[in-house]
Amino acid sequence: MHWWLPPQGSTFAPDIDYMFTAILVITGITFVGVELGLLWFIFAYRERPGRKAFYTHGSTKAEIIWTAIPAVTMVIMGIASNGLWVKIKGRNSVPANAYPIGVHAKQFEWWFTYPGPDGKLGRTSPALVAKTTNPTGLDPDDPAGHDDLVVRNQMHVPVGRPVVAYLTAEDVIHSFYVPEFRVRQDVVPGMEIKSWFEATVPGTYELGCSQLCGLGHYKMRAVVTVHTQEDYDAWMQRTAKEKGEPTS
Amino acid sequence: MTTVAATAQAAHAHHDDRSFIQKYIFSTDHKIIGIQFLFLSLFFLMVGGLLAMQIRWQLAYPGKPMPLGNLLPETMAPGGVLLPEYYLQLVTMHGTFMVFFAIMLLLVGVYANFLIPLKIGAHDMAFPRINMASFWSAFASGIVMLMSLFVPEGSSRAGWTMYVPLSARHDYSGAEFGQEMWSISIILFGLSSILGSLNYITTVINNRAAGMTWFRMPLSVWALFITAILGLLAVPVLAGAAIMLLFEQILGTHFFDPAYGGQPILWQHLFWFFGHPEVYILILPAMGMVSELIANGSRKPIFGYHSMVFAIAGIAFLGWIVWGHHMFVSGMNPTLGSTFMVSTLLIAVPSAIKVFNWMGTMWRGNLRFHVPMLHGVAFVAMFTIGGLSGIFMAATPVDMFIHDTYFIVAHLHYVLFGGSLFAIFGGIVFWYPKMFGRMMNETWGKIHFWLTFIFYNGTFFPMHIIGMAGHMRRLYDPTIYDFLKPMQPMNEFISICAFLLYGSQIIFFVNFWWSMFKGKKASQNPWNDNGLEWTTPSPAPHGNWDTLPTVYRGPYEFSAPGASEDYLPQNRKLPTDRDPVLSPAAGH
Amino acid sequence: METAHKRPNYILIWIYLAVLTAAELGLAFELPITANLKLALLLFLAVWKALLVGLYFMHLKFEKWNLRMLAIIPIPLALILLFAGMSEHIW
Amino acid sequence: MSQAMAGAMQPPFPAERGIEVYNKKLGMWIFLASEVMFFAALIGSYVILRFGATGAWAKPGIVLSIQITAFNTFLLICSSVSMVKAYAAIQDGYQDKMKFWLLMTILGGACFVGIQVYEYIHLVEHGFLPSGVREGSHLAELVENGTLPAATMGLYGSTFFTMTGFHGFHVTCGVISMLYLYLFKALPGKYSPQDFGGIEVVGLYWHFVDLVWIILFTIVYLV
Repeated sequence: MHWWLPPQGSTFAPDIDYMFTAILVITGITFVGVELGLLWFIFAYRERPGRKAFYTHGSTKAEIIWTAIPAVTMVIMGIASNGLWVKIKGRNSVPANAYPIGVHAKQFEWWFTYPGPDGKLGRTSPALVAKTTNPTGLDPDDPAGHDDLVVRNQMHVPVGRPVVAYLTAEDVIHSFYVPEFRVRQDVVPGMEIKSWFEATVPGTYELGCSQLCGLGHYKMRAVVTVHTQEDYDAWMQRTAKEKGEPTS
Repeated sequence: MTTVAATAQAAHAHHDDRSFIQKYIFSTDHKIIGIQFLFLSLFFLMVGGLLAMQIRWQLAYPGKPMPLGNLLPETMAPGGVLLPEYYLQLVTMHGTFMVFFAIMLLLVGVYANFLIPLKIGAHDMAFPRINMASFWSAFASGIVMLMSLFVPEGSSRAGWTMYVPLSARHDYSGAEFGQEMWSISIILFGLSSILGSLNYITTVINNRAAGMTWFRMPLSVWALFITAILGLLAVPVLAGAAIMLLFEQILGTHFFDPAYGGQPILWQHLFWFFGHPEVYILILPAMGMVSELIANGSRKPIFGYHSMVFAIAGIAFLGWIVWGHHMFVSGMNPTLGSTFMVSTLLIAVPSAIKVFNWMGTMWRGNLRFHVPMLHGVAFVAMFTIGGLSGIFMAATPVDMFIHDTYFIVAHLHYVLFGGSLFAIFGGIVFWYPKMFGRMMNETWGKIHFWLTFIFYNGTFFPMHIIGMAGHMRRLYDPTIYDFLKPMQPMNEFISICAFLLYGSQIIFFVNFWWSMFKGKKASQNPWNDNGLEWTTPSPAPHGNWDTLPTVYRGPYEFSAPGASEDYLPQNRKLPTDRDPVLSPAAGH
Repeated sequence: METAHKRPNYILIWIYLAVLTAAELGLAFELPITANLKLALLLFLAVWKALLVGLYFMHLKFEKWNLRMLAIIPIPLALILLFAGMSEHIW
Repeated sequence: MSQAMAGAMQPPFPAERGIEVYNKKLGMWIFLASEVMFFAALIGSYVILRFGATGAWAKPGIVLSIQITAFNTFLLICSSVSMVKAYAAIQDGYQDKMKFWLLMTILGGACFVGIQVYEYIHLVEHGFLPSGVREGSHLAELVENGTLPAATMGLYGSTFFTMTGFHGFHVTCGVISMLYLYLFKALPGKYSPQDFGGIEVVGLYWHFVDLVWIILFTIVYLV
């Protein structure tokens, strides 16, 4: 039984957890204050014979205080979160040296495309998708795609290196979610969305679909393996050999 | 016109010669329509809860035959084991029933209808026949939605948010008729809601009694008025979107079909542009009612009446520019994400004002813990949790992690159950004498309250914890994931609490029906309250008053110095009060 | 019954509307102006016509401020929805 | 507030409280506010979809006939004027004039609906459907030879039929309610300079429908 957030597995995790904890502390103090206050009032001002309530319509001073304090807190929180948000999802947030992996979601499986030796993903097009021969719709006319490796339900990423996932969906909206990485991004048909992260701890994790996508939503699961760079290269070579020419 | 109608209604109050059907079925009396809405929405509350119980069974004991499950047809649960397609129908219909047909009808249908004319001192709504049409289209809409569970392939399976393309195509979701019936039902519901809203707004603006100025209106009327504005402007957007979804299904249009240049995100924008004001439609009336309950229970004027009104208006205004916080990870423009984050965080400010003002109302009061007051205080305590957990989601980076997990489920139930439903229960007990002329049983009311309060927290608080651990929503079988397996004991605990919670509601329903016939006869003003509704007999007669009351003060003059009792009705004329000036054309 | 304001000349408004419609039709042809200018002109004419109908036929010009407010409130909301939806395509 | 100002543009009904606008008229304005949001959803979707479309949009005048619709627009404008003339007539107490102008409005509205139905039939015959262009139709040929863009025709059909269809539905409702007023209120002489709420309220709805058409005509047919 987990009583806290999942283990931290990416560079985002410490920042997001810090943010979470900070909000938890602020809201926790408010929560305890309000609930204790309520209990105190319930006890101290319970009805007793002969008592009469204190007749007042309010206090402008008190109201200004409890308007201003939340307002200031919220503005600070907004500014703090926005910096992190821009770093994770902002328009130009993807680092230039990020390693590209194509992630193609369909009912109810994940297909991962690895760029091969040239380090580039081939062009894909929804029109070219064929169920068994070309599950991600790689374009045979694009030379960058000839060495691409297409693997089902297994994501392999190198540790300590920014990875950018090019998310595409074939049918309905899915959502790319690895709890340990604290990364979640909906995968929308008709759009190619970039989502990046940097894994920090080698190991095996689970990738789940977190947007209702149909009957098999609950089992739309993939395994994420974080390797050291050497292991990753070895895995890549082994898989390429097994697969032969992955496409066309 | 009005005066003629008024005289006619006044005459009715003495001599009611309407037939049974006119009186109770196709009635134009706002009180009867409110009670009709009450029965309808309580029915849907029960059905929605029953669906939730099945969801909870499946989550706690995935794949095990459900007790009584073999009563369900083979297409839903062969041998009592729920099918994935039925599970998705349960998830979808639980959300739809609860949001649209239970809570929204309870708050807006029941309380707006019943309370607005009684509280502002009017004989009836501005448009009684439109009011009746509003009820019957809601009824038709509810029937269509309910029937959709029983058509071939069952009801919609796309979640109550109906994200496209899943909801738009049969080969994606596997539901055809059920999906179309969802759209049709929502269009009918939209019609009902718009007709209701325009009625409430007109009534509040034009039909207030003499002396009932804007700032002498009870907070519940303020909240219902502003809610009606939200509904008036938000629901047509949903109706438009539902029409597009329906055409997508039956005419083969391409609004949301990316293969033809359509945009799935557009649906989310339209849906949440309606959906977020909808969230406030589901909580603002509850806030208004709780203000009444707490002021009455504390025997004290509401703390900061004006700022309460401005907070309601502020929440309603901000409600229009925050819908994007449902879409932070949807692939929406991230700059919009920043904008929506700031506006969302700002909503915490008026919400905080309200919570502190309720506490200020209780401060140095003379707290009388009748059942409505218990529910009111529970509302404040639970809404605080729901409001504070909302801050986690407003912060975009944190939302990226907890979005679509049980943390969200916990949050929304803390607002909608811990908030709205507690206020609704409190409100039913409070205005029950005015509806049926009898009191609900106090002891059983208290037992129901405590059981509900305990099991409710047992059900929903642990959801925060499994949500933090990453438990996703809408999973048919969470044990598929290795990292969710350790959470199964917690899921079981939640489910057991949920069953007990549902069981506790039986007490309320029995109390509700029993009291209707056997309850203690209610006096005219059993709670010693100030509102105008307590100046007419219980139950209120057709037409409410023979001569409309005149209002001399605000609604919360409890424990005023110099008054003989600890309350001072709005219409009681003290020697120092002057009559409101009414020129023939202008009457404020 | 006396109305407090001078009744507008409805026929004149009608002529206005007809002329503006004709102008719009003229803009529908191929013209030596950029597409954006054409769009702006067409929208300008449409809003002008809509305003004429709203202000004179629906008497908004002669109503009190609170009724005018009622008519105006939905417009910013509609624009917010429109621009948020459009902003999806410019980032 | 002076008596004259308060009575501005209102029938001298018994005074009602609030903003001194009688209930029916206030209710209609509130209803129109919700109608604005309804059309905002439909028109907004069209604008957003068209703005975000990857390909070009069909040029005006190829699929839809501008001439017929321009005439239809003119017809609707005329019916708006006749409605306001009916309103002015009853304000001044001219029963016959009011009946005449109301009838003209009904005729104008009915013609508008008729022409729209004709237009729809014509479009469907040529292969323009809510789902796009029908295979093997005249328009399919135009798509093939490049006169019409293939990529956006689906959206074009979807948005066109939804927007104009719902506008047409509103016009039809307007015609029906005016017919009701004409037969059961105007002909029996129930309106007077003291009581003409029905004419004013339905008139407001009618002008609103006209106003929506003005916008639709521009952005659907001309842009």
